[in-house]
Amino acid sequence: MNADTVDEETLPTVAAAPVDAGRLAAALEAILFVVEAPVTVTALAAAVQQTTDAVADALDALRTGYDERGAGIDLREVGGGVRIYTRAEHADAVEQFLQEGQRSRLTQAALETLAVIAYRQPVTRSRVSAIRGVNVDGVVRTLLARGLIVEVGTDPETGGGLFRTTELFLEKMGLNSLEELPSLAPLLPDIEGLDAIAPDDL
Amino acid sequence: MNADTVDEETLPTVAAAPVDAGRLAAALEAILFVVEAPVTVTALAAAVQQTTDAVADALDALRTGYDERGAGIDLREVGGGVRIYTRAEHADAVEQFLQEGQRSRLTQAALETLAVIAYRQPVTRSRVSAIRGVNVDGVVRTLLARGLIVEVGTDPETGGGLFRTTELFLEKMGLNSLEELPSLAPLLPDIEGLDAIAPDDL
Amino acid sequence: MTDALDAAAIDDLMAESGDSSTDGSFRVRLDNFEGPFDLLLNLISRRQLDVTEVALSQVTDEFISYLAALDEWDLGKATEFLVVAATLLDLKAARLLPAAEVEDEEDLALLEARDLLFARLLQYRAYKLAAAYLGELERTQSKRHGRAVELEPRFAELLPEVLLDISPQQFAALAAQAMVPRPVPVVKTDHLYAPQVSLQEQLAIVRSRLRRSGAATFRALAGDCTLTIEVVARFLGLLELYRDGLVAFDQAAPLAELRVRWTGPDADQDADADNSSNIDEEYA
Repeated sequence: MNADTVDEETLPTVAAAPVDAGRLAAALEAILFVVEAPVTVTALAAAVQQTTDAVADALDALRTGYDERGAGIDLREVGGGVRIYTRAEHADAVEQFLQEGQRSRLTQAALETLAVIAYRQPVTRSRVSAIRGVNVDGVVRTLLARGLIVEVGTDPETGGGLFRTTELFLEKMGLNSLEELPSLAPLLPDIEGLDAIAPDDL
Repeated sequence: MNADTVDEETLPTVAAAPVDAGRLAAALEAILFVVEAPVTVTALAAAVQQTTDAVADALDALRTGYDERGAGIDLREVGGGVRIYTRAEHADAVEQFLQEGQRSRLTQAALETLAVIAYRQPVTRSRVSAIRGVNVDGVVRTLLARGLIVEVGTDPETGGGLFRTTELFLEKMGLNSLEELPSLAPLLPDIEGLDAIAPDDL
Repeated sequence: MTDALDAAAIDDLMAESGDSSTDGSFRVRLDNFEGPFDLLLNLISRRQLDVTEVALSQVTDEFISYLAALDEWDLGKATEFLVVAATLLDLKAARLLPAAEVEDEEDLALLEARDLLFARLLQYRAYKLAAAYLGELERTQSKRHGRAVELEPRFAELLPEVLLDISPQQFAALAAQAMVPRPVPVVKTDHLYAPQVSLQEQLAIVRSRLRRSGAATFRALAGDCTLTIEVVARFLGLLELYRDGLVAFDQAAPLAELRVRWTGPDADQDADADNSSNIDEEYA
């Protein structure tokens, strides 16, 4: 540990000692300030040696505080964790300072393929291709390269690779979990029946 | 974010529309949240199209707010600009979090980027990005932070930084030298042709 | 955001997402379309009509004038269109057929197949709408920026030691995989042409039957097909023969029985069989 981080306070005791709520929120804010991805409440609780309940409460207080003072940042639950983001309304000002290079947006083809994978996961490439009516090899490669999907094992029947969406996908969509995706049911015909059809029936 | 502080008197005071002080502070907070280095008041004023005086006032309000609520972050003047940092008294929580972090294993994206750099070094970030088809800024930063790559000079043509793998990389891979990396030739169809690949097929 | 979207809201989204199907000529739509389903959906939604009301002849006219305006005859696009037109015709025929008159088992099977096609189309549309929703989410989220900044040095030193549990061989494989050129995306329809159905074979079947009998209805020519794709292949085969001037078509009225006459040489001049040897590739 470096010498410049000497603190006058005593370190938190191992057992979850009652801690000043404001101080806990501040410690969490400090951690959330340095992370590059959403962090689970569990990981935060371990770092500050408090219960997950206490951490969840402190995060609520932090979020409420941001909202009440109309801060430039807010706390969002995304991809199964929490992370601080700038508020969308300040995007123009913020983007002038970001040196992220060109932000490439997903194409229509990529979005549609991603949608099928998100709703049918785990799913094979050929299944996605059958639903979309076009070959999806190139698009799947791109989605893999961007870390939005991963291959998770193979289909026991066809031997084809099975694909899932990743946490990064959730984060990019601002979703906390796949359950937050709206139901397709009202839009779909009997989807189970469709599964039974082999692509060559067409 | 050009040069150092500019003499504030000489600035063309663009008749800035009167803006809600809270909203101005929020916009500045959003900007300061994402920047990599201290930002001058002048640059901030240009970004939000306000006078430097208004910006200075808003920054004061922001700093006072952080101090009063004992936030996990604070606003400091450093090197002619301002920047948000974690508050020193919460450094221990941040350290605890980082040390417990599950970050010890590289992600697939980081590994792939490392692989491309290892085989193409010295190579610019944009070249790696073109090969992988995605922005690699975050991943390169991680690899730098983990000491697996270093920046060695700049590309004479593009001016972009050139990256190499480090001794630590060799050590981690159990290799004595880069010559011991397995040849890609049997794995690739035609490695010469690869330079011609379009950055993204989408 | 977690509320289920109702179909109307999604339709709005889809309209906003700049779906080109709502305006413009054939050219516009063809430049954007991705495959048979896409084109079919666009054709139907553009007319905002039930399938039964789509004027197929009108669509065909539009398409032919589009093709005529092209500098070069584009076999790929023509093939796509034929598949779509055949599907559309199938759907339309199925919709027009009064349910009471379906007694023939063959008709019933055909009807089922067509309903499945329609269901597939609806499924395709559902995912397209879901994609529009995801696009909206992505747009919103991309305006929120997380902090992605190098750790302050004192913190960077504290990161746990990184683990590279990968062998040099695996590492090389990873590099190769990352560096292989990504294939240029192309519109493929091979999933529609079941690989076991060879256009050339189907063409040979109709050719030999027509040559033998001199004339036949299309229904008879396709009577023994078990898969829709075989019917499509035979139809394409007939078009191929027509192009070579070997057959002629007679049809009294739209949707009436289609009669095909052999107009080529009678004798066994099989030399021309070679001409079609690459036909599968052409259409694949």
